[in-house]
Amino acid sequence: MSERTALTLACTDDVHLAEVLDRAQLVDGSRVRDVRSSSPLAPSLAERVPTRIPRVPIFAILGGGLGGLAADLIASLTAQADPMITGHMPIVAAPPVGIITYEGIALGAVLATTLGVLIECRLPSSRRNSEVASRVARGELVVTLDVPANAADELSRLAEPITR
Amino acid sequence: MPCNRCHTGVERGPVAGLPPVSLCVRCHKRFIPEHPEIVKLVEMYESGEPIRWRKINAMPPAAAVQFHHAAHIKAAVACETCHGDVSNMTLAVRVVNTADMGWCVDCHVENEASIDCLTCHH
Amino acid sequence: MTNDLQERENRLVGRLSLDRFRPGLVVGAGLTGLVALVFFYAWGIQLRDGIGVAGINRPVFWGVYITTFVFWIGISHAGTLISAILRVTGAEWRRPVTRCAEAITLFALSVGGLFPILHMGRAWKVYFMLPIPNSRGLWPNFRSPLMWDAAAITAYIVGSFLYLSLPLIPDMAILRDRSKGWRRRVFGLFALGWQGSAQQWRSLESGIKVMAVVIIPLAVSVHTIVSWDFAMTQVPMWTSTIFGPYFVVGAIYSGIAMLMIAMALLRWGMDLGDYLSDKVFNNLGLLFCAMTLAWGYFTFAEHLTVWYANEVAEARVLWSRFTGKWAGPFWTMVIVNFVIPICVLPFRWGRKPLPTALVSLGVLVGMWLERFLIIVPSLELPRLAYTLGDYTPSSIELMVLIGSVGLFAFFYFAFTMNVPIISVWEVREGWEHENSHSGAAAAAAAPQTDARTPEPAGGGS
Amino acid sequence: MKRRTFLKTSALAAGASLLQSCAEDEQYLVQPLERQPGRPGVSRWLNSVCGQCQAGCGTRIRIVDGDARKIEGQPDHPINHGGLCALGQAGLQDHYNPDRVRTPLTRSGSRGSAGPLEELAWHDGLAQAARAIAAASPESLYVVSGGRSAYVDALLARLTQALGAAPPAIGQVPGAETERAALARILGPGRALPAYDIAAADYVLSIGPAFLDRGHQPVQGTWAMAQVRSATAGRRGKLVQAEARMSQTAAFADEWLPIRPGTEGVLARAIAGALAEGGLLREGSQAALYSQLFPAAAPSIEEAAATCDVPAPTIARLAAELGRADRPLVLAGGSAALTRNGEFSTLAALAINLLLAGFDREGGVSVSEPAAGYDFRDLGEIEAGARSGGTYVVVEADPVHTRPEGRGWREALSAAESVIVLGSFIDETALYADVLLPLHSDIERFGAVEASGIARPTVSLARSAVAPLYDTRHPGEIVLALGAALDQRDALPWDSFDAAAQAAFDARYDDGTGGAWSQALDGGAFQAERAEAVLPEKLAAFDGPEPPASTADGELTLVLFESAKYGDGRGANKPWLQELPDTMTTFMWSSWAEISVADSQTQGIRTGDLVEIRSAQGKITVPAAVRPGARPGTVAVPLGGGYTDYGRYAAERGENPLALVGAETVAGTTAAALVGTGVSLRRVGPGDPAIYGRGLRDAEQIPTGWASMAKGGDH
Amino acid sequence: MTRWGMVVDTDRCTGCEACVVACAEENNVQTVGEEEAKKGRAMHWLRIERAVEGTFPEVSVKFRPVMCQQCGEAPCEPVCPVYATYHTDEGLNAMVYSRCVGTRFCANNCPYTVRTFNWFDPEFPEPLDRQLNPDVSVRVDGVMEKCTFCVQRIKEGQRTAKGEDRDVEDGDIQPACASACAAQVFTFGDLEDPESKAAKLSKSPRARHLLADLGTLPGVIYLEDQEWNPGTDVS
Repeated sequence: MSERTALTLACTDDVHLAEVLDRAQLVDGSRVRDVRSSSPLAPSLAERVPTRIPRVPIFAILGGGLGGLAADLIASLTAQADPMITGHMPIVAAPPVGIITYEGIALGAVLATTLGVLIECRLPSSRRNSEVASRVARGELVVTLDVPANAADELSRLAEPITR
Repeated sequence: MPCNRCHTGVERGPVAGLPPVSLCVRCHKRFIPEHPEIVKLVEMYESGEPIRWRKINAMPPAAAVQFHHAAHIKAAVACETCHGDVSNMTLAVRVVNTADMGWCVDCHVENEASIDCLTCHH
Repeated sequence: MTNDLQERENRLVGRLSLDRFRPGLVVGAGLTGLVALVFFYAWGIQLRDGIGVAGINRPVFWGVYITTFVFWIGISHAGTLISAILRVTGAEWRRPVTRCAEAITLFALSVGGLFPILHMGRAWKVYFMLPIPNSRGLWPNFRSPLMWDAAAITAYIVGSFLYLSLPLIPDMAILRDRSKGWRRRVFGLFALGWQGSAQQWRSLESGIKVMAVVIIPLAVSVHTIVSWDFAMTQVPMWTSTIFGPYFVVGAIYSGIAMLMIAMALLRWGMDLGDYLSDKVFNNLGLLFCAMTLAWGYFTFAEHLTVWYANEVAEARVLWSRFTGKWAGPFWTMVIVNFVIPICVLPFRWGRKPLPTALVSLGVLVGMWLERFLIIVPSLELPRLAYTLGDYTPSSIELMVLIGSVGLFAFFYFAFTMNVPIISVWEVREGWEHENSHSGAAAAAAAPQTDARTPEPAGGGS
Repeated sequence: MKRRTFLKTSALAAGASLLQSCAEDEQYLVQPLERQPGRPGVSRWLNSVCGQCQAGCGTRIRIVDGDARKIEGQPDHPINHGGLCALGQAGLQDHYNPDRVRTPLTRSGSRGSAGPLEELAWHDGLAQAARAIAAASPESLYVVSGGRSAYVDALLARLTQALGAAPPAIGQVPGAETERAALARILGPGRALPAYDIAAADYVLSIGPAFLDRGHQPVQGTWAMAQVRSATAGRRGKLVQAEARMSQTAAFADEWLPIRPGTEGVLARAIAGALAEGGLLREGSQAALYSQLFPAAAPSIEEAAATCDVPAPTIARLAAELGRADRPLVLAGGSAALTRNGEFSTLAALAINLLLAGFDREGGVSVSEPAAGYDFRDLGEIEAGARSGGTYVVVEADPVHTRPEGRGWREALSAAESVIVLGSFIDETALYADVLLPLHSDIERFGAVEASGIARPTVSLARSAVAPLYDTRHPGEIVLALGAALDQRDALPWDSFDAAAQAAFDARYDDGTGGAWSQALDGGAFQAERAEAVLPEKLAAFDGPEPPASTADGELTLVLFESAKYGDGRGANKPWLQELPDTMTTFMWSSWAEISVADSQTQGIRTGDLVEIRSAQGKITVPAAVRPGARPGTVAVPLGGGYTDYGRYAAERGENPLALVGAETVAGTTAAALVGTGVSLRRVGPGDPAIYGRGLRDAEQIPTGWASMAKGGDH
Repeated sequence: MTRWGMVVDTDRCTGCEACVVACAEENNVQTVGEEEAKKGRAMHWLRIERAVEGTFPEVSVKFRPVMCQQCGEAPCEPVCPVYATYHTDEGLNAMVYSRCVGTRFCANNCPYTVRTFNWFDPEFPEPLDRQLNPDVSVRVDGVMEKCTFCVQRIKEGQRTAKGEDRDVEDGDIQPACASACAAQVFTFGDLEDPESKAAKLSKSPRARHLLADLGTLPGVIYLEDQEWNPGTDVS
């Protein structure tokens, strides 16, 4: 198998990017690695870039469960730690504990969601490429292709390659 | 020398109390009368000037706590438990942080004394 | 097209102009900062002399402090809740609104959260209310609605902060890449090294969606629990089953009012008319109008039941509101909260920035009065008529009230100075959606790209 | 976290440097030189005698570490049976009052002003006092006593007698003079007070006296009414109160007759007539004596109804109930004795007991002999006499404040040659003192009080309960010392007050064994057998003025009364009592004017508004208390307000209603007429009095329900 | 098991207010002064309510001493976030000053408005401070307080009984108000001891709870006024 090369091209806009992707498809063995943009890609393009399904919802559910459990324990155990009778209420009264648990779930969920997002995005990270970044900031769409070396030049003609 | 020799109230009442200066003087006339502090004491007594003792184990007023000595003595709690070995102190120091309720509670729990808040706080 | 997209983004970032010194904002922050000092001054006096410097007495143990607490917590429902609802429903016009709304939430909560501490007789003992292990072996009493409050507000303030921060990351990246020197470093810090890869966008958006779903029930629970501080008691006209929804509706109502005012000020002060456009005002105005009706409905229901049942203790309170010493404030509330909005908001002209802002001002006053009228008359007229009270706020209480407004405004100014008050990437995404609606244009444009000659290699490097 | 640290942190945030950190709370134990009585921290209860009024209740003082902490009634004391009144409870604030006079003082400035007063050594003070007395001519030596202890007064009497001066004038419960006079008309000359056996009665008609508010025996009265009403007594007795003002007694009563002030006598006569005509006389009824006393035909029930403003059927029913009751009792005097025709009213009421066979029976009327046979006179006698110059010795009394403005005490004392005051506070009389000799408080002194107005002669005795706080003395000791200084040794041979008291006691009560005294001293009280009230064969017809003193048209009738918390004003310097919400009006820290709903509406007066009350004598401005229970046409104001000085708690609070009262006396006596002055009322403007439960406005009108939709429910 | 309670015979109350002073004296209740009193901040733990009915001349007044009702199911207790007020196993509605943070929620939720609050630190100008009861803590500013049934006297009574190896007998313990009252309006005792005077009186047909319909199950029982009935009264 001939050696491959990673090619980073800067496209001016969605249409241009779409065209590049079309071409890249014709080259067999070429793969789209990633597209960087200063705002989310249009759905039609996004689906052509291979991405994993984020596991953020799972984080949220787990976090909610943990938070709820913790809150429930705090509310019920502390009540039993010093069982003081107030207004003839049960020491561990279901409704208040329920309310505290509810808040615990919410708190756990939001925290876990944030954590999930950071993990899924590999943030915080220090990997920076000022060239790419400044182009993205200029509104260009930077696509990184994984193509056979021989196809590189041809594709490079479609859009301006970014040297690394 | 037993504490209650001078702190006479300790078995019968809420506070141990201090001896009247006359009592201190009566003994110290005989024991170490030349000790500068004792000389000062005798002078104060003769000049009829009462002494202001600094309270070492003072409860902070905001703690709103009532401590009954006699009850504890009756329960065979030694003075040293709270006051430390005063007899070997030249200057009395606070050995137990009386403001730390946890310390009281632990002791009450060990000895199965009441831990109802009102027992002390009223 | 991109260049045109980029043009628009440049213009927007220019308007936000975070790299320039803006006297308006600085002066605003300075002035409101001074007012905020009044808050701390008054609180200092109270801590030194005792809670007695407030006008509260027996039996009116709660007064302006709790009123203002409920008021700010209510305001906080502007942002997060509204923006969450709009995000979940995918309302396109939300895009420029969300951030300035969420900011309101965060700061209203921070200010409101101070009041429960401020109104305590011994604020320095506030840690008694935290579940931290201690030698006393004592814990807070989670059977108390105040502890529910503590839990709910904590969760809500954390949630709102994160919900505000997540969408901020890409904007920080944008600013980082657009600015130089120390600004670049600072923004870089907050951007967390965001690169805008497809994966990141996808994860971020799913995160925001999840968050939005979690935040809505949380926000609802917060003000419900605040209402339960009252509804759990035996106090006449407090122990009411509809207090939960009643308070939530009131909260959203006052929240929108505050948002309207903030938007109007931003629009004029920072020339953001193109983004906080009449369309936005119009849509939000419709929501505002709906809340007016909802609030009116709840208020009517609340008073009707008491009036009809005519139970002695509650009737006393009711009549002291209707015809008694509180008639003035009560009818003022009815007018500014219902009559005026209902005469203005249903009409298109009434949903323009200026009218809505004016209506909103009235609503803010009215909603504060509503909370005051829920708290004070009931406490003045306990069941045993022998200890009737009366209450007039003291100067300290009023200073705290005014100071808290200053504190909130100060936070908001400071935020606007340092953070894009409009979410740049979301707005841009909006524009793209607009374009991609005309997909044909894009297809037609495709062939031309053949002829495009690439710039000389390395031209960009 | 301490407030301090919290302040620091928040101060940081606020940048408020004005916050000072609180002082470190260090505690000290001051060690006494010699052993103190009692164990540290352990409470001892010692008997004492309440000296707040003349009643002589027995008290027990709780003492911890040498300080008195609590006053309570002696459980089995014959007078108060374990109870006390608010005034008595507050006795400790007499003892610990921050404004107490701590050393003898002498005046270097002009009289009538607080200063400058200079401290004085006791022997100098006594010498100065003795010199002044010696210098005075006997006929111009006026001795005035508050009458707190009969045994002190007895010593004063001996001193004046020895000096050849007039006997001491004793300040008394308002109306007492008249009650004495009335009783004398039935039992023949003497100075006994009528005493009532309320506890044993089953039907009590009180025409005038608010005997539960204050009066001769407030605590015993309260205890007695509990007996009358107690379910344990099988049948619950009834109390009917005929009084112009709704006092606490009237409120407590089963039935209240809001009678027109000054017409009590007419009601009494009508009831008597109804008893006689209704054939309701019982065995032992003294109908003959009654008709000798009142030869004229009794007014008909209808006439009386018209005069007294009490429905005729009510009068008839009362007569019937009285006639049928087992042990009916009619109380006389009190407010009825304070009108200008007070003697008639009191006598007429008292005389009903003749028809009820009420003298000398269980649950009836008997006499209370004046204490340990000494001679005294009424304050009025001094006021009536022409006074120029003169030397005044005032013992535990404040005539300047407690006597009507028209009695001219200020002028008299300003013009006096010298004024010697024995008292514990700088009250309005002390402001005129040349020498002020400070006294022990009740619990510091050897207590010896002979009760008045109680059926069985009773002496309360107790030793000093606590060591004196300051350089003060027992009034008795001072009198003895003065006697010695004036070399009246043979008149006052004792060298201590308790010796003198014992001599007086033994002279009257000792059965020869001498045990009574020591028993009483340990037990707290001695009680003798009931004094016989021997009815004479024949009675002289009453010749005093009968017609009620009516006030001019359009004017309101002023009713002055002793409130349960101020008394005649002595309670005004005690913070507990000042902050005590008056039971009927809930006023605190001020005096007030009770106005009827009707009168308030004509002038648009609301509770709390300031009203000006003006009489021929003067005017006062006090907050109004609109009361459903107030009788239209009357304005009731409590005594004891408006001190110019009497310590920080009393000074400048409310106003003194006696400024409205002139020199009018109760006809036939020298007693001041405190009820019946004609006054006019004017709303000055809104006021801001301290009222407990301030929402209570406009006679308890609170908006409820649909009715207030029309009315407008302002509370 | 003990349930401290008090029976109040309103038929005997003359409104003399000796109990009110006695309470302040026993429990170191601060005097707030005129200005504070005007604001409605008087601190009495015990008040004499007077109910006025009718219009002149048919006016009737009833007196009713009202103190903390020591509710069995107290509304004030559960709302406290820090357990500063709770229920003891002797049926007392306890108030722990040093735990109180001053949210004043309990006072709002007390249907009898018997709780009072220390708005400022108390002042006892020398030598009034020498009167203070050493068995009762002086409250600092910012804490709630209320009638405690004179818990210090209860503790003292129990300590004495324990010292003499016996149970507390009925009548051993008297709150300050009860011992001050000349009319014996108050009867204090253990409601669960069928032999106690208080328990017996609480069975009386005249026995009522204040605001009974709220179901707070007070430990204070009021005996209603009784009418004078000529039928039984006059022979």
